[in-house]
Amino acid sequence: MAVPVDTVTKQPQPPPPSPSSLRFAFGNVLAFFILLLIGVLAFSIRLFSVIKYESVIHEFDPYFNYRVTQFLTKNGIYDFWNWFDDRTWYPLGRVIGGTVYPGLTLTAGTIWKVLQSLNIPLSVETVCVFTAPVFSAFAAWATYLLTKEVKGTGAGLTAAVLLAMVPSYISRSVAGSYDNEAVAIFALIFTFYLYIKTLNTGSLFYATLNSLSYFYMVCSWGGYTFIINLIPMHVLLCIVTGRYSSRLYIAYAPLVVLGTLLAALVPVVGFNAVMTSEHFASFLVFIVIHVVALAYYIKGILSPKMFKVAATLVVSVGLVVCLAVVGVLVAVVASSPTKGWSGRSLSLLDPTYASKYIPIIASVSEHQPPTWPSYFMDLNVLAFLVPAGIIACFSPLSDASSFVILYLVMSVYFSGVMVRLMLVLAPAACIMSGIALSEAFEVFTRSIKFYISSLSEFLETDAGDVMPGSNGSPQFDVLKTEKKEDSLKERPSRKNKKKEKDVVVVKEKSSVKSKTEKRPLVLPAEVSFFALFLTVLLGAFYVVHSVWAAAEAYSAPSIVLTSHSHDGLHVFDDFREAYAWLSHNTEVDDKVASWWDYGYQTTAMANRTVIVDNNTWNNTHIATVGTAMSSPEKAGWEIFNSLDVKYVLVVFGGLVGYPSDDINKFLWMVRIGGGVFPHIKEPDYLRDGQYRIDSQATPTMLNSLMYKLSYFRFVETDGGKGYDRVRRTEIGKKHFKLTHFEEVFTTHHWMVRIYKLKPQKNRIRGKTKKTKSKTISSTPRSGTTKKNPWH
Amino acid sequence: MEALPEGVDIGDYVFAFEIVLSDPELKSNMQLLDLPGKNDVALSANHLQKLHLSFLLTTPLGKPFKPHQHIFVVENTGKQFKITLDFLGLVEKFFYLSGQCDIELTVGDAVMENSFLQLLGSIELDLPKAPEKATQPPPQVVSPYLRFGPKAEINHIFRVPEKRPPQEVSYAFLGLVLVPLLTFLVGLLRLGVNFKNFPTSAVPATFAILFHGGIAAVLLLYVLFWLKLDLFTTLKTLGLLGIFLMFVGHRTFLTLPQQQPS
Amino acid sequence: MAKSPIFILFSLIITFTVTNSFSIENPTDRRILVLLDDLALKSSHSIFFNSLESRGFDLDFKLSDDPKIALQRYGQYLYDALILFTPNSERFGGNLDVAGILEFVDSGKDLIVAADSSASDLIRNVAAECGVDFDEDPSAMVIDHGSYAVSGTEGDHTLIAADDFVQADVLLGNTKIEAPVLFKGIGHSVNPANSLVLKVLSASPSAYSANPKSKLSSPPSLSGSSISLVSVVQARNNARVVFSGSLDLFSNKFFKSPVQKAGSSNKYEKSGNQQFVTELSKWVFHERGHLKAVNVRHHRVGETEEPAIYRINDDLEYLVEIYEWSGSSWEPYVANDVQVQFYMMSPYVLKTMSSDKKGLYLASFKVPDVYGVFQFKVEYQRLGYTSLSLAKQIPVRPFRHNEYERFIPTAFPYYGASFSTMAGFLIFSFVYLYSK
Amino acid sequence: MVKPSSSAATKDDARALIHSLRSAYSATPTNLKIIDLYVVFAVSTALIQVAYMAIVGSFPFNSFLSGVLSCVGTAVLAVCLRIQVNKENKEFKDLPPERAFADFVLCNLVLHLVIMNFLG
Repeated sequence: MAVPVDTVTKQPQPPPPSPSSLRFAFGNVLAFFILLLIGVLAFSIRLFSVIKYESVIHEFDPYFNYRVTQFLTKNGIYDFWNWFDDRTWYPLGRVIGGTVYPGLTLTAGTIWKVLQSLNIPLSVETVCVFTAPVFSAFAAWATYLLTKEVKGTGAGLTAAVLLAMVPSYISRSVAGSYDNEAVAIFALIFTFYLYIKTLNTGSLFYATLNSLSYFYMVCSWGGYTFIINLIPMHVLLCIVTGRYSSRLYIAYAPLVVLGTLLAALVPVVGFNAVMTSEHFASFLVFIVIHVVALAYYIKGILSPKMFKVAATLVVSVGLVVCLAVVGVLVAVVASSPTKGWSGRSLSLLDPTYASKYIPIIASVSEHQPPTWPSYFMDLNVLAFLVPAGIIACFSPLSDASSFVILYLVMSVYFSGVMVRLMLVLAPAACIMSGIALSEAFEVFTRSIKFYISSLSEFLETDAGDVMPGSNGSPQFDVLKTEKKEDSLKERPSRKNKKKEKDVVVVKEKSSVKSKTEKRPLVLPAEVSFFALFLTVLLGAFYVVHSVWAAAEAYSAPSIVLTSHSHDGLHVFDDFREAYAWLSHNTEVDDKVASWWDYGYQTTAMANRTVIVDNNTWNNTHIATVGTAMSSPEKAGWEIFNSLDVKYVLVVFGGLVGYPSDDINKFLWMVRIGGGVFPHIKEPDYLRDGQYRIDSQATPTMLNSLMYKLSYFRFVETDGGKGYDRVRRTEIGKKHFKLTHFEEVFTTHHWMVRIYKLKPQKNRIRGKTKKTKSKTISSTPRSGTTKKNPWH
Repeated sequence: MEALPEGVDIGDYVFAFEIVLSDPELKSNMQLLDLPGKNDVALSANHLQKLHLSFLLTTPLGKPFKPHQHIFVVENTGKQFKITLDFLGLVEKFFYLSGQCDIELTVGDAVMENSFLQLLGSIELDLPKAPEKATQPPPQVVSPYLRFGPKAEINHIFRVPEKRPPQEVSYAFLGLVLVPLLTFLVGLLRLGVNFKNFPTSAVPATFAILFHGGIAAVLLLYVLFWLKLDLFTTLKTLGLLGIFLMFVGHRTFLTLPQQQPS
Repeated sequence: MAKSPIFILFSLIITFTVTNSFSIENPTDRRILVLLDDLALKSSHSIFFNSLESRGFDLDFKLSDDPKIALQRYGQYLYDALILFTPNSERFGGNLDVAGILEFVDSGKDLIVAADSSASDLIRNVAAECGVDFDEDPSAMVIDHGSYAVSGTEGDHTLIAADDFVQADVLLGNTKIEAPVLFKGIGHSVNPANSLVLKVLSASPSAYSANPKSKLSSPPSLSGSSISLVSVVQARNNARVVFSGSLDLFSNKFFKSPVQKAGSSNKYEKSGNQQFVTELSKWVFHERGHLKAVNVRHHRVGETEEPAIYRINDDLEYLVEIYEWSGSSWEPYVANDVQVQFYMMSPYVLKTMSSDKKGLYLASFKVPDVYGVFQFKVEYQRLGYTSLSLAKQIPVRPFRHNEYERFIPTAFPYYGASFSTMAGFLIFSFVYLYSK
Repeated sequence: MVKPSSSAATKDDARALIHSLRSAYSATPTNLKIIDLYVVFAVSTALIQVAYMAIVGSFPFNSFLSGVLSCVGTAVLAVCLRIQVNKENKEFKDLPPERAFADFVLCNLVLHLVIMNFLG
């Protein structure tokens, strides 16, 4: 089978002639500096949010992570591990240590500790803000390593630079978005790299590293199941396609054992690592690979005819074993309620699952399937380069390249299910595009070289010193270096597999064919130049788009909002205003109820106890809050009062036109509430199927607590019209009083409104109406007619 | 009428009383009852029937007399001299509650000395099922004495721990688990292992010993970790041992004679 | 391990709500404002007033239309209690109105309202706000041909000898009221579902409320024992109010007059009014039935200091001391029905506390094996007593990672296996390297 | 030692197979035999534990896991070592056995650390 091109470079080999070895060293140094630049690029392109806004933690989950990190830095790891948080999910509380993926927190905490020990006084918040950019630089380097394993240095560099700028990754890792994905993507790529590395070298050392980095991935993100399913699939693929090698065994078997053990160490995963179906695939393949390995071994030591006999037996035995195991697994799976799959992973397999069964999952925007424009928005030109990359991977098809292809295919599918998983697709796309681009450059440059072969030496040498001075766009640097790298790489490979050379060339030629129009191996120079120019143009376009995305689209920290209007820039800082009010004007153990989106922020910024938060682990509890919000005022008051709630916080965008406010989320509250408490019925809130809050709205809607809390005193803002700027309509019910709630605070732009629950009445009124007039009715009253049914 | 007390300045009241329970199809059953007698009537009616009650009250001189108070109490409810109870109209006000109703008659006036409250009898009503939107009957009145009473005690039921097997089994298997180790040793002997390969010269030998001593030390450290140490001290020590081990191991492997049993 | 400061913070947070009428130390009222329709009442009801003064209250008599009536000055209430003997006045002098009176009550002050037939809207509204509904027919009186008070003169049976008292010593004193209470006035009804209002003196089953003068055209709106003659209200803040349908109930005339109930042969020299009214006034002015809870504390069994957080399956003790105000001092409150709940959305443990007859109540139980933020709740509401409601928040955490059971005999084979593999590895590494 | 011996097939085939297997195996060098013995030791230990679990139920599940997985891990790593030091295996010409053994030791140490941590 074809040994991947690159292993050649690290094998001890006869010293090549001095000029080439010079270039060789020079190339490595150059590659190193380019990588450095890529790192800087990846880091700096994510700083727009800090420059344009401020160094602040972004939207929702990051605030929780930030709070946890603070706790960690204050109380140490063991207390963090055993942290029972009674500030959230009142009165249930939450065992943070056991329900959180600690990777991110531990990473940031460690960085902070190291900096402290170096007497670099950075606040925890600063560290948290800049964790994501730093790790995206690491991710770029990991991509370089991975792609290098697959297709060589040139492809590696290209892929790295692409990943450094890919918008979909930027969207999750700008400075301040302190979320699991920030480190998880690095861990993901690095794990894959180590897997490939082990696969190529077959050394236990890398296998160990591999399982360790898998451990880090498990610590960081629930997406680790992607790894533990993808790698077995690849192993299976290799076995089925007859590419089994003992290196495959070494790459896989230790990973499963060590990886499972290590994963079980993470509290949040625990026994799930062996109990839930997401992991069964790996065990199955584990058994299969042993059977196969045994078969190969026996084949090795037996004479062919004897092997025939053995094969039948071994295979039969193996089949029996497999069937037995499959039976066991099926039994286990069938016995477990949700067939052993957690809701999120089920919604991966069956895209309609979530919307059908789990409104909470469906209610999160990032769990919706993506739209086509979002692919172009997040991947841009990569989307077109990927097919070329796939083709390039098929020539020649090595274990590594087959793995990358598999990775791409799977991630494409998953990203089609959830927008969020576009994040997993991005690296694959970058790798593919990197391969494609570098292949293209290789072909073009080689053809140019051959065309002016007489000048080739000169060109290469002075390209070296033209290089550093050349124009600033790192992308362009790389493009230039491509030809060097590739041309350099040609020599050694040509040198030591002479016999293979022609094959390689033919293969490349085929790939060239598939990309460009049918031509012999060497393209005419002008075509090459033109194509080269076009490709550079493509790259430039990508750079422009990425920078724009980083600067405009993805750097808004949703906690502070800005809007440009004719009279300049408006800043809406209502959220922090409200949270500051809470933290200064309420008792320290008061309970604040809001829809779960704002739970994390309330606990982190206002330091008050909340009923539900963004970690939506208890559907019933959320449904209770949803029911309270969708009930009439009195019922809502009773529900909140039973939960010891003192304050209710609603987000209202109607005044300034902030679209993602509670009224727009209200239907989800109704659905989730109705899912558990059937007396809440969605149709009651819809006027013939459509959601409206104007005069056509249903009485249930107009009397719901959420409506009242949102629109209380709203008419006073615009002189009796009550025009909602989000819904673009006049509200249905303008003048009403609150009997059980009193408004205590409303932020400057009315975006956050805080209400206090009134205490229970001191006296219980009698039945008699207050008789203002002197006329005293002697007609029997409702109460007394109960007593004499004759009137 | 012995119920009437003696010395009435107005005289005896002649008293005639009847209850008629009539069905819609006008076949009615009438009961006369002599009032002070203890013969309570027990009737049963459904919502289609009517109940006629009437009584005549006269002075000894035979003049009819109309007292100030004459109240039928049906579930303490008042009613007229001569009355027709149309249950059809009443189901609403009875809140569709079927069951036993007492019929009481109160007759009183300032000039009467023998004002009385008399149980006439009971009537068994069966009324139709309550429709959805019927007004709910008033909450059952809890007497204040009960309302303020103590509540029933509640005790939490704890999870039962998993049942443990007898310890003998565990110990037996502990022994059993150690058997393969012995067999392993025996097997090694039967394979005729020997330490010919052990470095003979002093320096490599010490390194070799140090190397394996290092491994043993690490494993011992693990055991201690399991027994009492916490993770961080373990990792620190492990780091030191690891460095030592790497160095020694390197030297060992350098000096290790290549064994090529071909 | 260092305790997390958050938990320490929580241990300090204690929701401790004992609503006392005035000062914790001396809940008995002192200064009482008496509003009268005319000053004649002052003499005609002198016995009642004297008894109050003799008990150390200082009364301040004012005519209901006195323009200088003022309950509070500079936001401070001038009086601890208010007696309204103004059945007929439609409005008060000064700035006192219904809202003012209700505010007075809501700030924990006490109130005695005596209505009469043709009670004014003012009185009716005050009553209705407190859950007492007087008969709306202005001319209606309570008539009872069954149990009227036998007397020579009047013939319309509106003077009632009522003896259907509520059975509660805390309200009416320990000595049973033998003689019936004379009552002449308007009846009222209370909503049985209303847990704050209580009928102290109710009419007999044969009573009904109507206009004695006119013929009874329509059935009376109130009849039978659902008629209440005298009711008391204890608001949620333990302010106490007495509503009487009869002003004469308090009068010297009724206090002194002998009473005989119709149909019953035994005659009493003196009606029960004086005893009834006196005892009731003791209650309404917090000379009786006022509880306070102090020294609420809890700790693990065998420890003394209060932990910031409990662990599941801990054994704990909860202690509270309860005292009753005797009018002059705090006496230990002795009862066997004080209950504590360990509460999270629903009571997980509800236990009757054992008491050492000196006011100290103790309950000890095992923390449920459910973690969360629990509350110690004592909701003590007894007939006539001020309600105690104590709530104290305490989180309950699961086991720490190192609190689980270790070295389980069941797992010995597994331990053995792990160590044997380690040993095997050591041996193997040695043998493998050096065997030739 | 090798599975087929326990399988039901036509007698003579099986016998011939076993015989040839024996002969083939006897050719393997001692150090590989040591490894095989080691593997057998680990696997049998694992099997005994599984049997025990089947009897008494999986109560201290973490202990069970670590017990069994330590054996399985040991076996797997040993197999990896065997593959790497096997002279017949052409793929690892460039990997010196010392390096292989060092990796093996490292991997084992990591494995046992995790085991100890998880044993409970």
